Amino acid sequence: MTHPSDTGPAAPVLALRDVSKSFGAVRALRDVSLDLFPGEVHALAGENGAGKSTLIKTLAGVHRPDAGQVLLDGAPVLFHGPGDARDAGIAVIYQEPTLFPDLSIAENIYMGRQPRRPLGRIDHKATRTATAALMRRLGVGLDPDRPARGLSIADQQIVEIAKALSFDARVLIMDEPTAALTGSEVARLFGVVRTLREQGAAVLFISHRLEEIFEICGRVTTLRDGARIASEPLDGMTEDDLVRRMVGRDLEELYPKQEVRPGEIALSVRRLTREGVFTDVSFDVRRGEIVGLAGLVGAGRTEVARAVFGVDRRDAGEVEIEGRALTNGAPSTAMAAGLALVPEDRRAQGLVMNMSIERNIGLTGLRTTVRAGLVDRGAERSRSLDWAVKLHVKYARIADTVSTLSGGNQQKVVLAKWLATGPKVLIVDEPTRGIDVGTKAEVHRLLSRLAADGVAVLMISSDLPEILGMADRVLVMHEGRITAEIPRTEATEETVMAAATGRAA
Amino acid sequence: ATACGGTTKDDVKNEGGGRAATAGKADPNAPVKKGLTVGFLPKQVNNPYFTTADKGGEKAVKELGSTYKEVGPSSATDTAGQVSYVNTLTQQQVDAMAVSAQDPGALCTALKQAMKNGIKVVTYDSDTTADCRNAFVSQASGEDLGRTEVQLLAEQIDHKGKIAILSAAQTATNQNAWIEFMKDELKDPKYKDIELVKVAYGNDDAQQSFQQTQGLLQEYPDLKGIISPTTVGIKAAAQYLSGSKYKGKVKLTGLGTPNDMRKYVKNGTVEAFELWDPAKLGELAARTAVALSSGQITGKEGETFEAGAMGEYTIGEDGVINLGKPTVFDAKNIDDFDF
Amino acid sequence: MTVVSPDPTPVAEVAESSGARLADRVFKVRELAILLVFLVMIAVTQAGNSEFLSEQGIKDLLLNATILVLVATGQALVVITRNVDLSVGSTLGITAFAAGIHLQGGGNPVVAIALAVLLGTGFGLLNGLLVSLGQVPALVVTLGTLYIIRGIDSIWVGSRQITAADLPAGFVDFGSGGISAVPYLALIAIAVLVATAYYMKHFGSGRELYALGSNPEAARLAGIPVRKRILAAYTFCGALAGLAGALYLARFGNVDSGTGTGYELTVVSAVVVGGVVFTGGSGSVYGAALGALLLTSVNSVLPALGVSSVWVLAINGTLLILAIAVDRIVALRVAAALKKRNARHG
Amino acid sequence: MADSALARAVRRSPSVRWDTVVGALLVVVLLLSFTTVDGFGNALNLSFLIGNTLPIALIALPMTLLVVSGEIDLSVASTAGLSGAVMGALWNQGMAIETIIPVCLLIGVVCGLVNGLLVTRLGLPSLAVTIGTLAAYRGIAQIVLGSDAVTDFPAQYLDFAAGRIGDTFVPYALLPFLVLLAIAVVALHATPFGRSLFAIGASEEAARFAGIRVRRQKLILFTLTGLMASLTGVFWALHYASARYDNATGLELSVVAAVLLGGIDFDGGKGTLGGAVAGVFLLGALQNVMSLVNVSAQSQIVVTGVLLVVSVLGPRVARQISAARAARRAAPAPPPVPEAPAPTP
Ligand SMILES: Nc1ncnc2c1ncn2[C@@H]1O[C@H](COP(=O)(O)OP(=O)(O)OP(=O)(O)O)[C@@H](O)[C@H]1O
Ligand SMILES: Nc1ncnc2c1ncn2[C@@H]1O[C@H](COP(=O)(O)OP(=O)(O)OP(=O)(O)O)[C@@H](O)[C@H]1O
Ligand SMILES: [Mg+2]
Ligand SMILES: [Mg+2]
Repeated sequence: MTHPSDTGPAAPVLALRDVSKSFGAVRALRDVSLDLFPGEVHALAGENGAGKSTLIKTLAGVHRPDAGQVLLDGAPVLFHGPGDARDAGIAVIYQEPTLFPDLSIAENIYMGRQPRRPLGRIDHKATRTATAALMRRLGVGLDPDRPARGLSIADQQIVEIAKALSFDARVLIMDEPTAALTGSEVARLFGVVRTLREQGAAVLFISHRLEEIFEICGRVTTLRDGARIASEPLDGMTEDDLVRRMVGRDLEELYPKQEVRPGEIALSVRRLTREGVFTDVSFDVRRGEIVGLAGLVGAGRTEVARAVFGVDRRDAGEVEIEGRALTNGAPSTAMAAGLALVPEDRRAQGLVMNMSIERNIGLTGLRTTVRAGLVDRGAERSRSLDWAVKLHVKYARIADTVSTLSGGNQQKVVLAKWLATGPKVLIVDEPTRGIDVGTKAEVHRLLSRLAADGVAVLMISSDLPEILGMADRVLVMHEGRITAEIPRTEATEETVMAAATGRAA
Repeated sequence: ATACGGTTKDDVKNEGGGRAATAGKADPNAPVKKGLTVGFLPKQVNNPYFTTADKGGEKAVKELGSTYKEVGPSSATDTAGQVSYVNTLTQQQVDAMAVSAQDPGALCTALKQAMKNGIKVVTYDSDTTADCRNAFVSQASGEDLGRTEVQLLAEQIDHKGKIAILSAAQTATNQNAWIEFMKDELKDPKYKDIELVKVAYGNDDAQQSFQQTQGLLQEYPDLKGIISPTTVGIKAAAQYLSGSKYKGKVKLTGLGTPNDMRKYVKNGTVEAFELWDPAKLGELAARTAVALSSGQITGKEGETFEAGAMGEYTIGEDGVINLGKPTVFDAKNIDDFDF
Repeated sequence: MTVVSPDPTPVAEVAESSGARLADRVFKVRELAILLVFLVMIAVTQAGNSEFLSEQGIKDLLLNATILVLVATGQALVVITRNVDLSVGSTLGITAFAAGIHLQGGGNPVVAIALAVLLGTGFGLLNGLLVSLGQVPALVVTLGTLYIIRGIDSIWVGSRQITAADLPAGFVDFGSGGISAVPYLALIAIAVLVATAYYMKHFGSGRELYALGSNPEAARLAGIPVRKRILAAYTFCGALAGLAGALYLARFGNVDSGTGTGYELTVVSAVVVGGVVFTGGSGSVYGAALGALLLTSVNSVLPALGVSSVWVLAINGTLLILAIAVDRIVALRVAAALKKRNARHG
Repeated sequence: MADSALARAVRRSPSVRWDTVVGALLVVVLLLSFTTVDGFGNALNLSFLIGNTLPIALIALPMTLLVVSGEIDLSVASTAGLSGAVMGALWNQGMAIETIIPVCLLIGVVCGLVNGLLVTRLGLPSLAVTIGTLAAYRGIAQIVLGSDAVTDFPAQYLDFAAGRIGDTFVPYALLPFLVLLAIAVVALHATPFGRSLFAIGASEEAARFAGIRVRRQKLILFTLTGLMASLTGVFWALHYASARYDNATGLELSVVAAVLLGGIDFDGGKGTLGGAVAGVFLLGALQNVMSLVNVSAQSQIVVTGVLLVVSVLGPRVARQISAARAARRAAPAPPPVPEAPAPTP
């Protein structure tokens, strides 16, 4: 379902002219130009660190360009801050959710522009009603009065989308809005986007899921190393064409699955329960096996992983690694037993944002890179460098703080940090969220190779093709229970989705 | 030696206590030396009471042809700060220092170091242990103060009823000494109808003294009188009483300055209270310091010296010099004083 | 919480009632808990000493709390923005003296109060400018201004002091007078408190203070003028400290260079006991005021019960810890109950 | 929750670190004072200066670690006071000093443990908890010792705490301090324990996900802080030959000010012990010098305040200037070459 869009004679609502932006020594954007026309959905594609988010932040008034101009309705403008851009009718969904954890969802959405009553007082009731309406439009049941704290990544993303929609903006900019979403929510979002396009809004859309770009967008601009490669209609392009523009070479196989004969049981989970969250979860993962854990957002997959690793206490049940029972609520013993967990929220859980790349990777090795009780700095550095290079992390210096990395590269650092522990059992929660196609293939190859080397892998992913492409076996969760176990040969989108929505037996 | 084989209090006692810090021989007729530097170190600079006292000291030092200087911490509980000011004065090689000690023990090491360097040390207002200074100028004998305050209050309440004491900090040495004398005075049969119900502590803080007064009155609604032997305490208590229903009904006396208390005497909250003249205290401290430096006295009991217009003073036991009896202020005489 | 329904019928309505109401109540309960502790304490004291709640007793309780309530209200605003103002004690001291000097010279009480508020506003503005423009840690900056203002105060005041005799009689009477058991000063504090609370709940800029305390980066991206708001919070806090200074003068009739020393810890305790979280974004000024009332009342309760003043400090500290611990345990319990209720299964 | 990664990145200084600046400032102050201030350079004065600064320095050691891990302990001065009071009370009862000192240290451990348990088990904010125990411990000290002032400790102990080696400027007590300092430096900057503290301070959740035993580490830290505070209390009582319940009152603010001056970030996750100790001695030396040149106590307060404000504003301004300069330089520069070699799969 691709849409030829009307790049007709209309003037661009928003445009960039030869914009450059540097962070210290890093040149994130170099002479980039871009036109956004009313009534089009425009894709922005590029590898991790190509400069997509930087471009968006420049449009949104977060960054001021070092050189070049932002044009609004053909006239140069200078946004002094995000507020200016908002007032000009530009709504933005940033790559990382930007919610106020202490405030209700309704307040989060309308902060700074609440409906007013006489004397400038806020109309709390109208705010709530409007939020409920937005939630209906997106087809989700989030309570407008619930505080944002504790929302899952996916729910946070949905609130962000609702916030952007509430503007009725002329320009809607979305930086990887779908990275944490599953199929049905994505479908719903696209429905809304199409309506907006029909109404004449301009939409700028970023995603590393190429099929989504082809589904919803009319034109695409590709960035590589901060420079624009091309701006062209998507009609007639293939995924390979797009990848070539992004990476400058051909796409490697996305799911390089190696066949491995599973060995003995490495991870065994028995009747694991956390009240109100998940119940009676039992499964095994064998050495050399990749087990996929699928389910809708909120099915409780992440919670199971957290309880297995021990960051959450379990209310009942047992977890064993190679026959050794793990203490309840003790990640350190789980690590010592050879378990690793790549968490889903890289910014809060995966990384210490203001520490260097080197130290972040080193964090999991504090117990191993030790000589005479002291940290062996040489060993730490070589371990970190080693893994940063293996995972193609794009950085200026290994001693830079991770917060200066692009989203995808941060994700790679999280992977590096855990792979460096040489785990026996690896749990990855949304391992490729926000990672570009090239690297995604790389991560998949890596997981495959690890499995071949005898590591047991449990892969949680909302990207169904990824599960189908990589897993030897698929476990499906629905409302806190495992509802199906499907062998690779029988796993299809239909069978998995049926179990995930509770339709199948 | 003790059972557990360590060093105990008894061991230290057996070593023999300290001796008075006096040496050399006094020459009562020695000329008054000029061009000395005398450093004043009050408990707290910025404290009106000490400022008045030190002004008195300054006047006397200048009159005697020497140089005056004042240093000191800005907080009355900063003992470490006061110690380092002793060190500072030692480094600056003053000839004598007059110190009002925040703590009887804490300054000792530093003061001894000063005396070793030939500096004469006089304490005033608040003493240290006797071997850490040459002489102590006492504002009034504790006995006088304690007893007269009880007498003052007893008259106001017709020798009948419950009374309480509002003191400063629980650790204030001079306060505690006075309170002991008050209790002793109360043993006299003529006070048999007076009952001392409580000693409260306001820590020389306006707000705390305020609330302690409130508490006293709530706990003992039939309280007849309060003695507050501290200028901060009496002021706060007076302010509370004057704004409450107890004004004029509950008598208040103690130690206060005329300027602080003028209003409460005039509006009938307070009948009479007492105090020594802090300026005189400072002056005597200064004159003692100069006399020590001039060699007229050494700090031994029985030595005498001439303190200018203040007359002749004799050194008492443990090197203590008494300023004299306190003045009682009431509606009749209060306007004659300004400090 | 997310229910992804396969059919597009609305589902939002369902969740509206239960979770929302309960969550709403929880927030109120938090302040109720403090109020409860307070009431129990007062009741016990009254049982032990019938004088405690006499007209004079109530008046004293309210008067004691007034000044702390005012300063805590301002502080709460600052803490909600994830900052702190440690200089309030120094500001209170210097503004009280300024008002006193004016009155001593035969000035008008209203002008004196205005002067104190103005001076406080100035220092608040200074703090706000340093924190928001410099974007530096508030703790360090305001610890710095704590020292600076205190230093300036002591240099300026020296050993001078303002005593009740220097002040117009009307002013001092105003400080201790009132309408039966309700002192005038308490009326001022209550008016300020209610107005501030209303503003914080019902005005956009008030909500924005919560937002930027909750997540400063998100606040910037939402177009909230972060610096302006922080500046406003500090200025308001300074103004209230100034007002409190003037009222202090009226209440105690006595100011010297040490007035207000160490007050910052009391204020911070009151705010924390009142449930305003130090990491910003949550809590209310009512909570802070209740915390202030609780703290000052403890100081009246213990003497009224005849507890020896030797014990007061230890009991005070223990009560403070107890108050925050109980508050925390209640919050945890309620959160657990909420979680069970909201469980998606069954 | 998620603090602004951007703001943090901006705040981070790429060139000159603040602790170096404080160290340099200390050296400058010392050099200037040696040459221009009468009475500063002699051994006696220096030994006094060091002796009077030691209590702050002693507590600053664990406080730095605590602040790096994102917590704070305001009850340290009260713990010191309590252990001094207990020391006085037991001494008055005739117990041997050799027994008393370990008992006092044990009390410090208990005080720290109570703080730690309240913070880690109940999840209470440490600022609030320790404001509470600040009052509680001081109150207990008052109950224990009342209004007594105990001064008659054995001479050899007093001499050790207040004396100096021969006629040098080195107080005896400096030597154990240096040993403790060395231990603390190694612990914070070279052991896995210290590393984990930085991670905990910067992001507790991420630290927990990295298998760091956050609560245990914090409990250890609070306990250590209590221990050091009581050690300081014992030292204080002996150094000033006076055990009173109000010993060391207000010391917590001095410690916090010095640690902040040393560039320890109260958001946690940043700072060096060198900076903290330099901050402590910078304040101590300045105070000494200012007294010697007759700067009044009031003006000294202002100087301390200004120094604190400058300590946070200074690096910020410097950074902005250097950032502006870097931007001007970077604009025409050629594309950067990453330090790491091009990755090979
Ligand atoms: N605040 C910053 N400070 C320093 N460098 C930065 C900063 N923000 C971005 N960069 C750098 O700019 C480059 C572009 O980053 P950007 O976030 O725009 O990439 P992206 O295309 O969005 O990547 P991704 O797909 O991974 O999200 C990266 O090299 C990144 O490290
Ligand atoms: N830290 C948290 N605190 C409170 N509730 C949480 C937290 N994380 C998740 N939840 C809630 O728990 C439920 C289960 O979420 P979880 O993340 O386990 O689901 P999932 O199947 O992993 O889905 P996804 O990861 O795709 O969002 C969600 O409704 C979410 O709102
Ligand atoms: Mg990006
Ligand atoms: Mg998940």
